[in-house]
Amino acid sequence: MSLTDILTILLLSAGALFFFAGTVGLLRFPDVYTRLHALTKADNLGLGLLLAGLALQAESWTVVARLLLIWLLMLLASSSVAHLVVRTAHRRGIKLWKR
Amino acid sequence: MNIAFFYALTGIGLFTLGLYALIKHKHLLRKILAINVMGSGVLLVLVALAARTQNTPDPVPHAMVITGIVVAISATALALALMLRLCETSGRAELPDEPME
Amino acid sequence: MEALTLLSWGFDVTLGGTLMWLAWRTLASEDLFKGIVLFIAFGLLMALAWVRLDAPDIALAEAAIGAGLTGALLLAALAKLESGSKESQPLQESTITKAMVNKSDKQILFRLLLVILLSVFVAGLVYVVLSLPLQTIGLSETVAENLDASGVSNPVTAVLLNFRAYDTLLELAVLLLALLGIWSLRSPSERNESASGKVLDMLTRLLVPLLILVSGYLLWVGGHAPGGAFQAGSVLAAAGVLLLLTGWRPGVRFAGLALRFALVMGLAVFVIVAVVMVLLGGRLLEFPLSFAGNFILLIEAAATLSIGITLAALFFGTRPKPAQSSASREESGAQER
Amino acid sequence: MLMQNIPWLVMMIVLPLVGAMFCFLFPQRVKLLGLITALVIVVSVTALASQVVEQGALRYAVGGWGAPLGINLYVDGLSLLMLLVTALVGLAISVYSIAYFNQEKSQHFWPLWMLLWTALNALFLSADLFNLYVTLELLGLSAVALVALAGGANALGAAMRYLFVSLLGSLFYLLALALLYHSFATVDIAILAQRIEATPAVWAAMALMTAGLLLKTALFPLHFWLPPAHANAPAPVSALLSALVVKASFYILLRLWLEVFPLPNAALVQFLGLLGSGAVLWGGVQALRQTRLKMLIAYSTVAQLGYLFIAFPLATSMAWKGALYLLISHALAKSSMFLAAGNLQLFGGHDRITHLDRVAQRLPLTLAAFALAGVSIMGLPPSGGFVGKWLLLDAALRTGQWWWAVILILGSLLAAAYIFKVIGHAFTQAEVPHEEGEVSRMMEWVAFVLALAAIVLGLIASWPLALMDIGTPFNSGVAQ
Repeated sequence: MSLTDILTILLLSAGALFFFAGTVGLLRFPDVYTRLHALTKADNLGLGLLLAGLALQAESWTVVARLLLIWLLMLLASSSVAHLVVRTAHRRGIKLWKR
Repeated sequence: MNIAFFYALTGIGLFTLGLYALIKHKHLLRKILAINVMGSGVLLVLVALAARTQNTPDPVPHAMVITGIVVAISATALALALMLRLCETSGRAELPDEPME
Repeated sequence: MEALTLLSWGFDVTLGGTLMWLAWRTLASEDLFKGIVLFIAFGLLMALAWVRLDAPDIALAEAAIGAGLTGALLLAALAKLESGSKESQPLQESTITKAMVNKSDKQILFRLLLVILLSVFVAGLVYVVLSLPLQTIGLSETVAENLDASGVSNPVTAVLLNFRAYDTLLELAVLLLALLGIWSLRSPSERNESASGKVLDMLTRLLVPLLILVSGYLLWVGGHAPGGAFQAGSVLAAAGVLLLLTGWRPGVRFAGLALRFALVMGLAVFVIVAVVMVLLGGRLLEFPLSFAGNFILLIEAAATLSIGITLAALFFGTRPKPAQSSASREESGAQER
Repeated sequence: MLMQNIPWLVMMIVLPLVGAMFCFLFPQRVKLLGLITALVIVVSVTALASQVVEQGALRYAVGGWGAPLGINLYVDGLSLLMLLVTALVGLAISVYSIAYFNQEKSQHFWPLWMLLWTALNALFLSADLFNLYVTLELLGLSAVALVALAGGANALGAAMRYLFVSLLGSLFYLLALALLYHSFATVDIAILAQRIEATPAVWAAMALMTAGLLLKTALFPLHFWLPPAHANAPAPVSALLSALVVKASFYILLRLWLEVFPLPNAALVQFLGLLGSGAVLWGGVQALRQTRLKMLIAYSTVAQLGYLFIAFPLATSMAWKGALYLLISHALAKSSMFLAAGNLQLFGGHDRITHLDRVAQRLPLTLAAFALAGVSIMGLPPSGGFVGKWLLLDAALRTGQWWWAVILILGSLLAAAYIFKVIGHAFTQAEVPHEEGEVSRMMEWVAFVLALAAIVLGLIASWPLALMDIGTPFNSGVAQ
């Protein structure tokens, strides 16, 4: 179990933890706005850690470049999709949750 | 009972689930979903059993399944367009009640 | 490594179980929108199952076509369904099922009978599948032997575009047929998209060039690694769908014959190459050994373009409105019955 | 000489496909292109027929790879006759459709019709189970799109139900194909026939495939989708469906039961015969009760399909030839009937049988066509239907299963009843209150020529029967 393997396991489990946090946020939060907030934050970071862990195992630099491209695409897509969902929700008049 | 048979049984399960839903539901969109689930089930059976070969899995079922997926989306697209047209003319998203047998 | 097989078994059981559970939730959910969203998730998990079964080509196709495009088609259809029913009469699908809550016992009996019948059906199938031999060689060896004569090194592409190319030819006809059927249902009408915000425009402006690049990459890589015409075509279709969502419409010149020609090109190139082989004395779809790779790439390139445009047109739903000038010429030609 | 070395097998598939693409590309000249393609296909069928008669059954490896890996095309007497009847009926329907559809509908009809013709030709030529699946899908989707062309609410409802039935049948077929492929590592019919043995997988595959194909052939308990689909479709499309599309899945079932599943199973075969006789009786009774002409003809199709399944329990080569003969003459007669019904509906604006007498006097040629076609459907002596029924009767009596003969005769009586119910209106005088829709002479002549062909088929019985023996498809069958 070389150093990189240990690092990979650490990164992957951290990533998994963030995904778990995102899912808990999705289930626990009261309205669409806070849920989206939780999801985009936690999942993007989780994915970043996951891909970092995988990048350590990659044989060549092109694979690392592709993993980075996946992460950038994911960031771009999830943030703009979150914006679109929130815009539609707002248009449909879903109120912000107040205590 | 290796991985091939396990996914083949999942495929059969999906097929039957879809068949039950196809018969039970009256709404056309649900029937179309049911047909898609059944299609995925059959394709899963086809590829799962291909994983029984030793090293590389048998590529012929893989090519068949890709053809199956494209045929499935063509059928789904036509079904959806037909359903929308039927809704416009008959106002209901269900099949007209059974004609006199 | 006992732990590894245990772990992989754990993964398989959860994946299989989640697939069944998702399928059941998709089909039994009371709200249609939830059903469709669950169906898209089901499609993505199916892609995972394909990867687990060593079928990366199918995983690509499933994710792009099975989950992505089918999901887009379903959501678009649901939106039109609800907007349609709101104007005529508020057909609330769920209220109808609630109204039938006191289902007559005939219906319960019918459902019970159906469940019993289906469980016998499943039991029979399970017994039959388990009776199949544990190990087989299938056709993988024959494919491996003829692989170098096929002009490509990816066995699935070899089967799809050389050994069983005739199936793929007919399948392109099925795709074209679906579009013809949809266009015959409705006269060309202007589909007005809701005003897309700046964010969607920006996203599209960034993603579409990248999608076209990825589509070209998938087309090229199909020769020696998972990829190929259908996967590349569906990525191109995703770019088309994104463009259509932002309200982009094909230019006036492009809406008539040029669009029809682009749609038919994949099938046309396939048939032309096949017939040329027959004229040169070979058999239908028999590629000469030295040029097999180039011919396959040529066919795949044309097929990718046609598949991409056809799938995007399937999403669009009706024929694009031909410009007034050409429309009046076409209409004048029509003698009303 | 030139005619011989062109592989007409290939032209049969490529020509309609190219025709479909041209019809789609140039909608202004779609009628001309469609007619040219139809004529060229008929020419290539006759060339193929001469080639097959000369060289016997042909096997053609697409792509040059050969059976287990590649796909084989195979043509013998059985598929040649199906191709010939498809070409004949197809040409008649093409000529009829030129006058029937306006320019706007034609732009949609012709490409769909050409793709359906491609599917039919490819299906009758294919010797590969998965290839048959793709042709079945192409056939089903194009038939559904053509039914929906009529545009009314009940046409769309019928098309929707037809689509679900077609997809369900194809899924059963595909599941059975998966079981067969994973038992014998091939989907080629000829190789499968050598490797087949009675494992549970084969029994399940046989049951699933038969169920799927019976659903698509609309045999008696599974016939619910056929009458609305065939009655509400435009006239040339209903002629097409009843004459050719429904027969294609029967052809596959016949091919499978003759070559792939020749396991001796008296129970299943008797069951099919039972369903067939149920179809004959139920279809006949329902046809009698119909008030709309096209529904009557559609139920007549359900009944006539029943006859074809009565050949299964008889299972001698004479019985199979009788069923095939019945199939061909039904294709000609039924398409002529639907075209005649289309003329009557176009002229009178409705197809209620009770008010038919106003229309019948104005269209003598159409009613003559209907009557001639009725002669073949009833199976009266000079017609092809008579030859088919005679062969079935002879086989039934020869194998001592006399009860099938009783069913055949009862069916003929029922057929006579519902045909005369319609023709009777030709003799009652009635004035013509409504303004007539104009029906072109060409449409009437097409219906008449088709009906005449069904009659002539009975007179030249020896030639098709000889043709059926090429490649001996029948005696390798389930002959006890």
